[in-house]
Amino acid sequence: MNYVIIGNSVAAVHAVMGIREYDQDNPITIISAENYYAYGRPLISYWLEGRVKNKNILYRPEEFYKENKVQLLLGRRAVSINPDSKQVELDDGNFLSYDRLLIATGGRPFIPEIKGLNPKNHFTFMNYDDVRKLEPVAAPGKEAVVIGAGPTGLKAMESLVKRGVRVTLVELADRVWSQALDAEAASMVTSFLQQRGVNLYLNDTVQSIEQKKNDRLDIKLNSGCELQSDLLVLAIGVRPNVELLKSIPGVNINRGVVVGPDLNIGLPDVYAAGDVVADSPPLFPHAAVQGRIAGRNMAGNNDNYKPIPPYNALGILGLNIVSMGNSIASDENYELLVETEREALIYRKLVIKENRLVGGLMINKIDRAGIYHKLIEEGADITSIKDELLNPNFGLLSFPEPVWQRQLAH
Amino acid sequence: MKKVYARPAYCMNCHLCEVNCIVAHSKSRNLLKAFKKEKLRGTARVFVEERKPISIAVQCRHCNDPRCVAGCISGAMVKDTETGIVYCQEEKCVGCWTCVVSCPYGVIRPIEIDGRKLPLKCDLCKEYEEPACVVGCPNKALVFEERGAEV
Amino acid sequence: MSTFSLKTSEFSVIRDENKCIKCLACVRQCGFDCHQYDEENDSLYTIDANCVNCQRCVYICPADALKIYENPKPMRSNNYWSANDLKNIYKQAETGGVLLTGMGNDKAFPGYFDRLVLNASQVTNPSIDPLREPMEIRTYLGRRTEPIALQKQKEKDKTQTPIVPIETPIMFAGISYGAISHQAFEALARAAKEFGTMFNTGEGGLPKDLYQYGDNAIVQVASGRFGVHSDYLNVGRIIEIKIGQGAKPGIGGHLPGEKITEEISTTRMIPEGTDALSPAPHHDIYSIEDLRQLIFTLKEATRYEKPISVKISAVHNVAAIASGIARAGADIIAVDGFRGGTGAAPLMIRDHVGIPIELAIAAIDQRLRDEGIRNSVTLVAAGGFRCSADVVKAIALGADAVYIGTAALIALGCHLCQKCYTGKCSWGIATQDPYKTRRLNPELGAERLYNLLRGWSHEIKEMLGGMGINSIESLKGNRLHLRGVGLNEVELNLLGVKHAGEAI
Amino acid sequence: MFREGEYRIPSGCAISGFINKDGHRVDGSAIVKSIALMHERSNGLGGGFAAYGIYPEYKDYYALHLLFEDKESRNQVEELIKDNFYIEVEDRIPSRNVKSIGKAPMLWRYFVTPRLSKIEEAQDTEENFMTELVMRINASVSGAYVISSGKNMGAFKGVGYPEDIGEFYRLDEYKAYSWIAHGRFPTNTPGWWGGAHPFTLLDWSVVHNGEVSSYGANRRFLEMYNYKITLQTDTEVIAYAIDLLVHHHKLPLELAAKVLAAPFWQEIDRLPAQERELCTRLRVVYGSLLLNGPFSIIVGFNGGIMALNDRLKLRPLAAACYKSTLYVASEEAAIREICPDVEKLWYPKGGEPVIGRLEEEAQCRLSA
Repeated sequence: MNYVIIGNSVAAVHAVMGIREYDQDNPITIISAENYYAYGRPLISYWLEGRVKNKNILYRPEEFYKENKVQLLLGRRAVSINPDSKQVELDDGNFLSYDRLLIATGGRPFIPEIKGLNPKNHFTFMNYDDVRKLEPVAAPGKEAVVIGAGPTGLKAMESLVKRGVRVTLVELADRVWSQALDAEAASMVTSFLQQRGVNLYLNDTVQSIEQKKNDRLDIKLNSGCELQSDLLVLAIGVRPNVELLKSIPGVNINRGVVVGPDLNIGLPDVYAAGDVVADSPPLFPHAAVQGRIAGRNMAGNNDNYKPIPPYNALGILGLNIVSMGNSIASDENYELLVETEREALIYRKLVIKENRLVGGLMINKIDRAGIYHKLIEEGADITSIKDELLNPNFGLLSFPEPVWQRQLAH
Repeated sequence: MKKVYARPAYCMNCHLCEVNCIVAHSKSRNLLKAFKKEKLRGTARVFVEERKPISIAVQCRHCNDPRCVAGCISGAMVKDTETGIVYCQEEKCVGCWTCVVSCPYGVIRPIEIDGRKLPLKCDLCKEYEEPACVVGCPNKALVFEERGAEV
Repeated sequence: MSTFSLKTSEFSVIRDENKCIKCLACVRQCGFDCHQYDEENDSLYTIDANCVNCQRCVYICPADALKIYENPKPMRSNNYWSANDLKNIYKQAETGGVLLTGMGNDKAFPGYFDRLVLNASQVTNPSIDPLREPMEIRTYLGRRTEPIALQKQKEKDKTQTPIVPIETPIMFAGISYGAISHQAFEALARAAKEFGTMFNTGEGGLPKDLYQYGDNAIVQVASGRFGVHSDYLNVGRIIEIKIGQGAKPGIGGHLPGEKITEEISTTRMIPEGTDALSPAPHHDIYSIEDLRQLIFTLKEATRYEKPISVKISAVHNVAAIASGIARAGADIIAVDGFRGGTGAAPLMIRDHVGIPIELAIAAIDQRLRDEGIRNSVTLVAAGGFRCSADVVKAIALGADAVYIGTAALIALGCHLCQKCYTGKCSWGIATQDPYKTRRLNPELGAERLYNLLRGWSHEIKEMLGGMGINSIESLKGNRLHLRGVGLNEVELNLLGVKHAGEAI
Repeated sequence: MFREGEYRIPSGCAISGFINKDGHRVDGSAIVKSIALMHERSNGLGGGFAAYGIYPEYKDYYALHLLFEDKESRNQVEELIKDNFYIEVEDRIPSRNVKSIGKAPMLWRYFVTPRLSKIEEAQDTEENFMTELVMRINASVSGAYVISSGKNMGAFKGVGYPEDIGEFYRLDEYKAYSWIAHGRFPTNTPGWWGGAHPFTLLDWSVVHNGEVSSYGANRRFLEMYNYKITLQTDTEVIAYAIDLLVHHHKLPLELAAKVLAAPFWQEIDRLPAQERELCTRLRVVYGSLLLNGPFSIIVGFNGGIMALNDRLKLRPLAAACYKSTLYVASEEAAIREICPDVEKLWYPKGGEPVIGRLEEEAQCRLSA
C-alpha cells in the first residue's frame, strides 16, 4: 500500500493523521510545491505583523513527518495524473506510483485583468512566500492599497497597519466583508476601521495601475479616484487548483472538483480534500475535517463528510468578528434576533428560518458561539429555546434537560 | 479515556471548581497569589452554568474528533494521541477564536490576559494526577472516570 | 426602608479583604441572604442581622477569609435577665407570636453523662484488645421470650417474637422526610444499610424510592398518620408508634405547607402545599388500653412479624409509663430525653419540659427489673448522644441501644444554628429548597454517617475491652462500671451508681 | 476492712476436680494433693472443697453445713431451722487443729427435711422453699452463713491454704465419687470463712478462677429472679445463673454453658439454620448471663461435674481422662500429680464445656 498526497497544507496534514488512525505502517508521500513544511496558512498575516515567528508558523512540529513515516517532496509539483497506471508525474520527470491518492492542491489567488498590472507591481496574500516578499517593503510610513475587503484583504490590511503602513481598502461590494457582514455590522466595522486611519473605498475597484519613477504606484479606481501607493495587494478571491484533474474522464469539475460523500472524485482510489473541492467553503476547519475523513477512507475506512456550515472567526485590529452560516440574511423570510450595543462595538445577530437557526453574526461578544454553530449544523428546531438564545446566560442549561444531560455525558 | 463528568444532582453552585482550576493553572499555584497578584479571577477553564435550582460545571469534553483542533489555524490546539487530552499550546496560539466558534459545547472561552488573547479550556490538569476541579469539589458533583465507549 | 426593631444582630461576619478573592461562593451558599454582592462596585458586604452562624460560608470560602463572631451582648449584663431573655421579649413584643426554635435543648442544665465515669481493668483481669480479639457489639431489638422453647425449635414457633439485629447499638433517630431533605433522609438510610443498623423514618412516611432500605427501616406511626399504609408498615423491619418527642413532650408537630413539595405530599399522603399538622395526642389513644389496641392492630396488620416500638418522651413518671407500655405488648420502648432534637418546637417547651435521658434510662431499667419484666422489652434511649462514651454510659445504665439524631445531622454538616424551622438550612439538611438540598450528596452523607458509626463503634469496643468485656450485653445495666463524680446522694441512688472513689 | 458480702472482691485462684463416673467413691486425700500442687496460685486467704456422695446414710436429707461466728447467730438459725425442718441429726463438723489456720468459726451440720406444712404455707416447691430459706439465713442472720445445703454432698471451706483446709476438715475421712477444690488468691479481703469457695446453692457448688467483668449485668439480671446476692463474688452469681438456667428454665447443662460462655456471633452466623436460631435466641434472651472476662470454673452437682472456660480462654483449664475418671484442673500438673498415667489429656477450648456424669448404673446404685 502506497499513499500519495498532492499538496501539503492543512488537508494533507489531517489526511496523514486520518490514514495513521487505521494504518500505521504503509508509506505516505507528500508532494509539496512550496518549499516549507506545512504551516498555518492564515498565520501569514500574523507573521507579517511579527507576532508569529518562523518556528511557530509551522502547523505541526518538524518531527511530524518522521513520526508518521511521511516522505516529503518539497518544491516539487505534480504535473499529471494517470489513473490507469496509478501514477503521478512530477515536474522533475519522475513518476510516483500510488495505491491511494489525495488531491489537496488547495487554491490560488484570483488575479483579475487590470490595466498595467504585472507580477512585479502587486502582491498577493496567500502563502508564506507572499508575505516574505511583502515584509521588506512594508515599512512604517509606507502606503498600501489593498484590493478586496474580504477576510484575506482585512487580515492583510491589519498586518500592514500594524507594521505602520497606511492602508487604503478598496472593495467592489457596498460594504466590507460582504459575504459575512450585514449592513449594520459592516457599518460598525467600517467606522471602527476609519477611526483607526484606514481609508475605505466601497463600490469601487481598480481600473488601472501605473508605476511611477519613484517606485510608487498610481492607482486609478473605477469611480475615478486616484490613489498613490507604495504597494498594492490583491485579495479578491481564491480559485481552486484543479488543473491536474481537468482532462481526466470521469472527473467533474465545477470550479472545484466534485466529490462524493466519501470524498472520492470519481476515480478509483483518488480522493480530494480542502479548497480544491467544489461547493465547499474555502475555509480552514472544513479542509481539516475533509482531510481527516479522506485520509481515513484512503486507509480503508468508510466515513462520510457531512457538509459543515461555513464559519469564520476574524480578528481585525482588536475587533473580534464571528460569522456562521447565513449571517447576512435580512429579508422577511428570516426571523432575526439582534442585540446591538454600538458604543461597546457589540453586535449579536441570529438568523432563524422556519424555526431553525441558519446563521449567526457576532462582534466582540462571542462567548459560546460554538453552540450556535452546532445548532445551525444540526438544523434542530429551536422553538423552545428561542427566547433564551441571546440571553446572557445562554448555555447548555437553556436546552431541555435530556439534551444537556446527554451533552454532559459525552 | 478518563474524563470529568458533572453530576448535576449534586452540583451546589459554589463555583469552587472554577477557583481550584484557576489556582491549578496559575504560576504560583497559590490561591491568594493567583487571585491577588496574578489577577487570574475569571480565568477558569471550567465554568458553572446556573439556572436555579440547577447548576452544572461545564468543561471540555475532549471529543474524539475535536472541531477545535480541526479549526485551529495555528496548530496550537491538539489532541494528545496517547492521553486523548485536547489542549492548547499557548505559545503557538494567535488568538483567532476559531476554536471558540468550533466548539459545539461552547466550553472554550475567549479571554484576554495581560493583553494576550488565549482560549481557555480544560486540559484535564494534565500536569496533575487528577483534575483540580474534581479534587476540590466539596460535593463530588464532578468525577474523573472512564465511562467506556462514547455515543 | 427597614422597620424599627429592638432586635440586634447576634453575629458579625468579618471578611478579611486581604484574603477574599471575590469568588462569591459565600453569596451563593448563604441560606439566609447574609452575604451580598454589589456588581456595580464589584464589592461584597454582609447583612449581619441575617446571619445565624450556620458556618456554611466559613466552610465554603476557599480563601479562609470569613470569620463569624458572636456580637458582644448589647445589653447591660444581668445575672438574672439574660441577653436571650431580653431578645426573646423584644421579639415577642414585636410579633406577638410563640417563640420557635429548632434542634435540641441548649440550656445549661447539668448533664449526667458528664458526671459519670467509666471503669477499666487493671491486673486482676485483663483488658481485651479489640484489634486482636472478637469484640461484639451486635444487639438484638425486640421482645425476649423466655425460657427458650426447646422442643419447638423444629417448627416455626409462633409465640416467638421477632427480633432484629443491629451491628452496633447505635441507630438513627426518627427524623421525618419533610423535616429533612430527601438527600439527608437517603444518606441516613444508606448508612444504616451499609453498617447494618436501623434508621427511623420519623413521622413523614417513606418515599417509594427508598423502599430498598426497608430492612433497615423503623417505620413510624405518629399522631398525624402521615404516609401510613399497608405497604409502608410491611416494608419496614420495625414499627414505631410515636407518642412523644424529647424536644416537645406533650405537644404535636407542624410542618409548614411550603415544605410540602410534590414528593413529600405523595409520601405523606396529604395535598401539596398544605400544612402537615400532627395532633398532640393520637386521637385513638387516650389510655394505655388504647395503646395496647394499636400495638396489636399493627401486629395483626403485619402478621406478628415485626417488633412494635413505642416512643415516648422522658417525663416525670416515665418509669411507670414504660412499665405500662411493656405490659401493653410493646417489644421496644424508645425513650427520648429532654435534649432530643426537633425540626421545630416552641422554645419554652423545648427548654423546660421533660427530664434528662440518663435519669430516665436508670429509672425505667430499674423499674422494669423490679417488676421482673426488663427482659421482655428492648429499651432504646435517645436525646442528645454526643459521643460514644455517652452511648456506653447509657448502656451501662440500662439501655439496649440508642438513637442518634442530632449527632447524625452534625455528621452531615449541621452546625446547630437552630433555624431548621425556617426551612432555609444552608447545609441542605433541613430544607426542601431544591437549590439547597442538592448540597447534600447522599453518597458522601452516607459515607460520613458510616464513618461516624464506625468511629463510635470502635471507641465503644475500646472502652468495652478496657473493662475486660468482649460483648456489649455484658455492659447492659452493668452499673458497676460506672461511677458518679460530683453527684449527690439522690442522684447516685436514681442512677444506681456509686460515687467515684467508692470501690464497690 | 470489709468482708465478703460487703465488698466486691475480684480474685485469681486454682481449681481442681474429678469425678469417678463409675460411682467409685474415694477419700479426699487425692483432691487435696492435687490442689496443694498449685500452692502458688493461692495466697492463704481461702481454700475449699465440695464432695458428692459423702453422706449415703443421709442421702434423702438436706445436709446443711453452717458456720456461726457467735452463739447468738447459732441460736437464731437453729430457731429458724427448727421452725421449718425436722432435724434428723445435728453435730459439729469434725475438724483437726491445724497450726497454720487461724481461729475457725463454729462449724455445724444438720441433716434435715422441710416440714410439709411450711412448704404449703409458702406455696412453693420444696426446692424453692429450701433456696428461700438458705438465702434468708445468709441475708438476714448476721454471723451465720450456709456453706452448703444439698443432699448427699457437702462443702468444706475456710481461710487458709487449701491443703491446710483439707487437713482441718479431715477430708481423708470422707468418701465421694466427685470432688472439686479451690485455692484462693483474693486481691483484697480479710479472709472470711464464708467467703471462700466453693459457693453452693442446694446441690450446686461452684469453684472459680477469674474475674467476671459482666458481674453487674449478671447480678442485676439474677436479682430480677429474686436471687439475693449476698457475697458479691463472681462464684455466687455463677451458681445462681446455673440454678436459674438449669433448675428453673430447664435448659440442659450444655445449653446453659452456651449461655455462660456464649459462642461468638461470627460462629453463630455460620451455624446451620436451626442451630443458629437456637443459639441466637439463647444469646438474645440470656445475654445478661453471659460471663464476660476471664474465668475457669468447675461446677459440681448431684451426679456430675462441669468445667468451663470463658470464651476467649483467658484463664487456664486442663482436662484428662483415666479409665472412668474425668479430671479437670487449672494446671495439667495438678492432674498428673494424682493421675500420672492419664489416657487422654486436652485443653478445652474457650466456651467448650467439659461435662462428666455418673454412668446410669452408678446413678441408680448411688440413689438406691
